[in-house]
Amino acid sequence: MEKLFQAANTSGSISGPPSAREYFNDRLFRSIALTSAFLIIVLVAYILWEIGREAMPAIGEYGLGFVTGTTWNVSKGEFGVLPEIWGTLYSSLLALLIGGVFGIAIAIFLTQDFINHRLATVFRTVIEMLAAIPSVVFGLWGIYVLIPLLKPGAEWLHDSLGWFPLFGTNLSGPGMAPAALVLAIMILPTVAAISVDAFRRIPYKVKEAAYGMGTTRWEAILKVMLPTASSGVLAALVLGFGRALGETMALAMLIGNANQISLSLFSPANTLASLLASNFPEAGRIEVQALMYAALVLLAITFLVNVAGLAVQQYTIRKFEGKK
Amino acid sequence: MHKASVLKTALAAGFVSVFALSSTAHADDVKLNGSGASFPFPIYSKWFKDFSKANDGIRVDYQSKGSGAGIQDLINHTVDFAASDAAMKDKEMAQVEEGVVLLPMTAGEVVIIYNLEGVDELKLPRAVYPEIFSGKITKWNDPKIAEANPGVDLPDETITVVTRSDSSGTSFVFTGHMSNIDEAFKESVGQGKAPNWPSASNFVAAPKNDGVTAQVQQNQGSIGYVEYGYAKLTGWKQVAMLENKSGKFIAPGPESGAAALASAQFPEGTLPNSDVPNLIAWVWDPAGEDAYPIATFTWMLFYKDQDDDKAAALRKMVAYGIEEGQKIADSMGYIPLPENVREMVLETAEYIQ
Amino acid sequence: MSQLDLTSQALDIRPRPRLQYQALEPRALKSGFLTGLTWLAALLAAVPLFSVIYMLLIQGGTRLFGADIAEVLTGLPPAGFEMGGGIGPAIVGTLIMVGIASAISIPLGILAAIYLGVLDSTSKIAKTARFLAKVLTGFPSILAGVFVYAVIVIRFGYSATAGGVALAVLMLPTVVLAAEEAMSQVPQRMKDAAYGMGCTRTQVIWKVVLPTGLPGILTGVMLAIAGASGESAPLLFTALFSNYYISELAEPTASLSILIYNFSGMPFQNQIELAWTASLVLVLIVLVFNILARILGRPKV
Amino acid sequence: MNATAEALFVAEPYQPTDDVVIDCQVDKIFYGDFLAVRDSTVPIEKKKITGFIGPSGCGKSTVLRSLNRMNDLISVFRFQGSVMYHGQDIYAKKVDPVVVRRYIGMVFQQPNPFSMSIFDNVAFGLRLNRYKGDIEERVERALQRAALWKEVKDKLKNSGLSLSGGQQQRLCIARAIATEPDVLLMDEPCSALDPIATRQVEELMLELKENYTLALVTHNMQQATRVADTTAFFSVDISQGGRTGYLVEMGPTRQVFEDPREQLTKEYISGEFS
Repeated sequence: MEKLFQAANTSGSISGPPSAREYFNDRLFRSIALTSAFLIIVLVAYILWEIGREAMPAIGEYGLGFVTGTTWNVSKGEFGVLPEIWGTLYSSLLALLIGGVFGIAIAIFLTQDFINHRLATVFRTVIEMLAAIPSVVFGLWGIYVLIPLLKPGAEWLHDSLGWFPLFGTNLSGPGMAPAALVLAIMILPTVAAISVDAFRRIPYKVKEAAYGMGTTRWEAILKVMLPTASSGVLAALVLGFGRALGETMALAMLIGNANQISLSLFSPANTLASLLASNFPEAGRIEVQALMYAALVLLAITFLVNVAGLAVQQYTIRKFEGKK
Repeated sequence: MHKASVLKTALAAGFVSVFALSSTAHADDVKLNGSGASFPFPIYSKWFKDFSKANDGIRVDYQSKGSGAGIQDLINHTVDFAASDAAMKDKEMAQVEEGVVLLPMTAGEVVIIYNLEGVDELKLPRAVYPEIFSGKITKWNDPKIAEANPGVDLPDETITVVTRSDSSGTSFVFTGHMSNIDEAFKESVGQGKAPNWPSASNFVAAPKNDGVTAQVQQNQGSIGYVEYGYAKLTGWKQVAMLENKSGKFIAPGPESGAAALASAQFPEGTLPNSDVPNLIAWVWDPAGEDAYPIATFTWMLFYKDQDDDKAAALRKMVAYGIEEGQKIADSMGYIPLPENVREMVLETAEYIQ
Repeated sequence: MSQLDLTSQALDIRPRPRLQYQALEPRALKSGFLTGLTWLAALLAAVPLFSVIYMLLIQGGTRLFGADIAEVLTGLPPAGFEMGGGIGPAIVGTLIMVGIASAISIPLGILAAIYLGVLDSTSKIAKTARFLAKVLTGFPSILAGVFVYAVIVIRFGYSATAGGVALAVLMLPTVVLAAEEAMSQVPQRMKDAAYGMGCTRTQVIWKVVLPTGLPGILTGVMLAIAGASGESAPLLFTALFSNYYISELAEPTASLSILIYNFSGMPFQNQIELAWTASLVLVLIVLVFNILARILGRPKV
Repeated sequence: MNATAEALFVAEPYQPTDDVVIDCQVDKIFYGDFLAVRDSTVPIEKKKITGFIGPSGCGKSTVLRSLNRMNDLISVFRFQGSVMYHGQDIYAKKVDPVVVRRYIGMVFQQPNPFSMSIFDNVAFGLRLNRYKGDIEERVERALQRAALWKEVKDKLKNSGLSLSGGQQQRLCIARAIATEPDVLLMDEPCSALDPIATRQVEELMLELKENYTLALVTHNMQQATRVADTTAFFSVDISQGGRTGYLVEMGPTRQVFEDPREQLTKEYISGEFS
């Protein structure tokens, strides 16, 4: 590149065109960034290829019956994951409902001046730390602390409101309720941490504008702050929900691992992820193929959930933030 | 600019430390890695720790993650030896070019534990417990149970049956025995590492022995099955006495276990298309007078031809397990191998070259 | 305020506005009620969180801060009936594998996030990569282990590196999505200022976008590290376990999460206690990472 | 609307008196398929202040930002015409906008200092261009020229964001002039400032005229009369099925304000429809 604007180097001008090295760095860095993004696509494609190849025989043999079947009988070679699909969705949705609401509530609590800044930072670090607690520990905590706590309440609810589908059966220890509650507690740190970031990124002048209009604290939060931070909060919910779908260890200990479909919060159930974790180590050749098929089903569910999440996100962004 | 450079130095430091570590290596000692069944994990890890202490040139590690995964590792050559409660199927043995040597290293019993207020002794006849575990009998005060336990006040409660949620060797042996003595059970649940337990609201499942024990301990009126060692070491008292083939109610223990194993006949001849003696034997329904009904061996799987220093180390390890290892078997809740079985194992171990 | 209508009447004949607090006014009531609800939600959420921490401290703390803290932190894992022993190799194994995973997933994740968030956020590649990253968040951890098993372990055997790679696969989506969110929130006017000064796009990123977005990026990195270090299922198929200190990266290694997985399933009191201690140590390690990252990432000025 | 029938109005070309640093001839500027600006020839004379005035949406900022290709950041931006700078058309294929922006500095409507110290903000351009000389001295001179030195000389380590609005804008000006750019573009620099700060920035512009060429967009006509040597008046043409900006008249400020050639300019100046 011959020296452009040579004449521009008038008397005092210090600026000059970027050096060849800077141009090289620029092109190099941008291509590295592009390849990294492309690598993610390659990685997911490779994972899908690896799992698909392994699951192909099972797909060929069971086809859609796999998704509607309800028995997982290794010796007879009958495999069906409908109960697990139901368990995954039901537990994750319950967890998202509870964990999401509490996560956002905590985010609001930490960022909208309910407590002083120093205390809020401590509380936030503790929350982020909790994301590290291994799910085995949550499982043990669930068995030894949560279930004994839930039992009396569950029995009372079952006896008095037995007719209501949500309390149809008696809690005999593990079941949907303890599993969903622990799952909610596990995704709480993820939802809260990212929502706190989203709230903290709202420019101060937006808060000033809201209070300037004479809003009460909560009109400001609900009508102005939450919508402005909506994309970040939604990203937090998507991440939290993703984590709930993929959770294995804690659920294997708390959900009761029974291939049943029931609305009752107290009946044992099963999820795809805990089915994988429980059966994989012992699985023989045919069962591995069926498990891989189950894995593909779980990925398909995550795929659909994210499509829905994206649509909701586009809707809120257009409605509240008006960009994109 | 200052902060961006901090980020760059952090990344560089990460890379440097990773590569520095990969350069240090010990040349001399032999490292043996094994994986597989979780049932013998406590005793194997004890043996290997003591064995490595005794022979500082050899380090042995074992990770329990399930017989199926152990067999898979052996086939994929990602380990030096494996362990399985269900030995190996002919199809699986064929997949190992180097040929396999299967040696029963220890044995154990599967016991039925329960949680009933004030019932310190529970006798379960042969006809009863398969029906409990297939969902036919659902009440504790069912006449069949009451008849075998006169004078015991059984509560009028549903039985919460706790089974294993993860597929395991323990389930394989437990359902194997019941399928042998009860045709109906064989049809409904069947034998397997992940049996098809009935999906009724009183059937729950939990992972691994500790999961089942925890559920039974937590829930009044529940019943479950775990390894004898587990019940013994956690000190759980309420263990059922089971009726054996000759009609006597036997409690689990080293003597009743050894009696069961004594009746095991090893098949003549060798493993399919190999000269290694076949040491796979099951005792689904031992006939012995005071034999405990549910007992089984568990096997270690070795490559028939292995590079020499590892082969020597493995033979030493097997010898240690047979001579020293059996002494602590009972204290850890396993059944010491009968004398005749020990000799056969030592002889067959020579095939590991 | 509601009965005061400022709009229609002429200024001088309007009633004098009552400025005092109107506690019973519907809007104030609603606001007060919601504030109470938030305090309740925060406390309700805090109860289980602190109960788990309390259980960790009671079960794990007694052993960790007991007589021989050195023995616990550096000793070798005990076998059956052995008393004492420690979790040394597991701590080293976890640190190494999380180190490897971070060395892979953080640079790759942030670079990809730069492309997604700043360089070309609406291109085909960007949209697909972002969407697939979201799908990857729901990826069950055991499958990351099985995937790395099929790709690496079958050829090279169990190793700490394979464990690191499996954790990297799990960390990547969180790093990418959190970093992208943080970077796309950097005010446009700051980027314009940098472009105005004649920065190339790379210089805009290194000199303005990364420094300004650093706190948000660090939150994402911290969450990823915290999540990965607690994973046990993937390590079962990649790093296996070892009762000794790791001497080379191509060798199986112990890890805190597998130690917890093994020991919590054993009938020996000593092992169960160590399982709780290992969980506490794991959480404390992540706390240290967290504080370090906060100090490193705090805007200097 | 009979827009297409009679020919579109095109301003009389302005005859520059001094030599021209940037000879900007805009035929058409599109955002996607929206015609934003048409037919605007605005030569920028050396060491003078050229003012751009006109109602909002008349494209004066778009034209200004085209002079240092800042609009390239908008993916759908398309420029037809030429901007000659030192005999070189900056929109030629092989011209790198980064180089253009190094020579032509810019100050934005919203003060946008970097989240760094005051010193680092001003030194940013020097370090970017790998200036080998004495940076402290250059920073001090830039801050003095930007009339900010006295207020910040003993708190250079503080964050640029901790200053007041007026101070921040002068910091951005100091940052821009630190590398002695050839031309300095200012896009409504005072719209976010109070009257006192506005006066300070205006006096600063008059001083900067000695060393630099300035182009200023403002919607404040008094400001144009106070500082601009030459003024270009833009207006909005709605006959093209949208709001398309175009140059109505350009000439010496006194002539444009006291005896404008075009009726449209007269009406705008007298404030009938501004």
